[in-house]
Amino acid sequence: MPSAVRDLELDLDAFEGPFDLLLTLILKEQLEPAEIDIASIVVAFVEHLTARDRIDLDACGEFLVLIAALLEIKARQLFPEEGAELAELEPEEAAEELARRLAEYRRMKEAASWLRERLETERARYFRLGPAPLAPQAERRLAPQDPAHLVAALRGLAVPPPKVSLAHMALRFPPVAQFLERFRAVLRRRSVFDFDGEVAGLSRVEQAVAFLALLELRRAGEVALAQAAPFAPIRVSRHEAERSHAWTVRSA
Amino acid sequence: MDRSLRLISTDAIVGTPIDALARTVEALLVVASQPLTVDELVAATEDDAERVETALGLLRERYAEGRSGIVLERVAGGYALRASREAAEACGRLFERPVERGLSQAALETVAIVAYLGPVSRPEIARIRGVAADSAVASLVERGLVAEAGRESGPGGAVRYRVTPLFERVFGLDSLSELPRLDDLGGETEAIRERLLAVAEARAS
Amino acid sequence: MDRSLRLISTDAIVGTPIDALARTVEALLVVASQPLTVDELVAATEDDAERVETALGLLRERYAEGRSGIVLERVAGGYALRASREAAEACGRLFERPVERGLSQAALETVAIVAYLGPVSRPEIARIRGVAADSAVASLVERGLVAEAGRESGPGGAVRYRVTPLFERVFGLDSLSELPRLDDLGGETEAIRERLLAVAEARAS
Repeated sequence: MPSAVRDLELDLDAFEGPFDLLLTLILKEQLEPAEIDIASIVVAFVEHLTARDRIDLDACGEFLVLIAALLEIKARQLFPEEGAELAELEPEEAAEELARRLAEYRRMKEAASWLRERLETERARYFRLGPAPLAPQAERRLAPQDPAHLVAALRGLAVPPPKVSLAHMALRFPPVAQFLERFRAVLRRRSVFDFDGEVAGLSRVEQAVAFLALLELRRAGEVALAQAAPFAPIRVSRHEAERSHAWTVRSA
Repeated sequence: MDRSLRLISTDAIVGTPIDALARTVEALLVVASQPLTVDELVAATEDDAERVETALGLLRERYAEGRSGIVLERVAGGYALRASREAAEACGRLFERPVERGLSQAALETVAIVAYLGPVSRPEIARIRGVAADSAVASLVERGLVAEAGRESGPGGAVRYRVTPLFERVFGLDSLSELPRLDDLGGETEAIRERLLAVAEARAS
Repeated sequence: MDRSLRLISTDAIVGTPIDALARTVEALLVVASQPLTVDELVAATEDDAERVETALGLLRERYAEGRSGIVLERVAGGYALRASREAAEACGRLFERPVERGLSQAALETVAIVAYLGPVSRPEIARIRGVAADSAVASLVERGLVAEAGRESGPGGAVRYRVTPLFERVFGLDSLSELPRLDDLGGETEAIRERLLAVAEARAS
């Protein structure tokens, strides 16, 4: 069945095509939500609606849900730290703040169109960019210097190089697979564990590899991750729709 | 006012007739790469501000639009020479205009924000425009219309940007105070609100 | 010669009086950052070469040394505006840079090598420092602390460098014999050179 919303044709700076393709590309992370001008999508939809005789309530509802989701994705990406800030406001305050920003943006758009006109009226303004052809060269003058600095520079060049340390050659990276198995084992016993607690006491290199393993598990959809705030403990939980097919080690 | 008396006495001290000073000022203007302020002219000529202003007055008459192909203008807080408007077509055949390739809408909105609210950081610009400002800011910096101006206070503060003297020159502004007041630009906002209200009323009836 | 006749007839074809053409030419010259050739002026004005030469003649009279602070100069590549000699001192003050306090580490090492081991070639400086010396040497030459001093013997020998009287002045030395002694590095030039090269080789291996 054709949908008034998903087939909505868009012509934006960053995207041209139907709305559902735009959503797909954003969800597949092939398009930056930050680059999408959401107001234009709303305008396109409203124009689409007014072109018809009666209001399609189903389409409006679907549109509201989708555009709200898109707005949330974009807002989270644009203002990661500000989400919390706005969330603390009362709804009226948040609405007020939003209106204030919209008004400010509207004024800046006006200022931009004034600048565009000005650029047009000042078309005939030609002036030199860069130095004049026969301008004098700027003279670089040096303050008086101490000859002892010359001595220090030469002595520096005469110092034999230190013995090269080979300590880092001994650095061994444990295989990622080792941590994959370890985390899976923990999750068989408990549905949730705390990453920081689990890797406490390990070396920094081991912790780094453990973190890579965690990201691999997340990518495969085996676990869900939650973190209340930056640098807060990372909670790892068994993913509800745990994939039954066994994970095979592709990297590591 | 003892202006004539003062002029004579200053002359006697400095020893340079005003037309010789005017020649020195025009020489400085023809080699400078940026508009020169009265202070800079005073420092370079080692003369006094009042006499430099007098010399500039003489030169503005000589290098006036319509009278000369070289025009002396007050711009970006200083004085600079440019080509007369009459010669714009010939200039267009030989030189690129400073902002030859049209500025995109994103770039214009961004430079407007920097001009009115600067110094501002990229996150602030993004907050107002509702889209990431990175590429718009980068292109403005590359064109020389916008430059870095320190960082926001606090450790790791974001870089802030302001418009450059080139911005003022390209747009023919003596200073940013010549930008129109934002209140005066709000007309369309009102119109949009009224249109929305009209639509709502039509639906209700 | 039917010069006056020709001038009139050309005027009639092109339709621009010669003084208007001269204004356009001076406008082009004030925008240019390179000398402009007659060909370029002809292309930009869409006028003919003879009339452009005539206009340039008028401008050379108007913008002549002694009469104007802006001087029209014929240079190798064409025509360009410059500051009058009368204004040279004021221009010097305009372009004066603040005094630099010190030299970068690269410059200091390079000038030290040239002072103690000179004349030395760039390849030898590079061997001792373990990095290419081109930009360090070029900047020292530009500052006038180091100058060319012939070539190494043999065909295709590299250019060698020595320090200049300006170097001695900046470092407060009456002559190079006043350089502090480096007895811990061997004292004599040859000994110091061998010591430095030996260390450089150890560093490279």
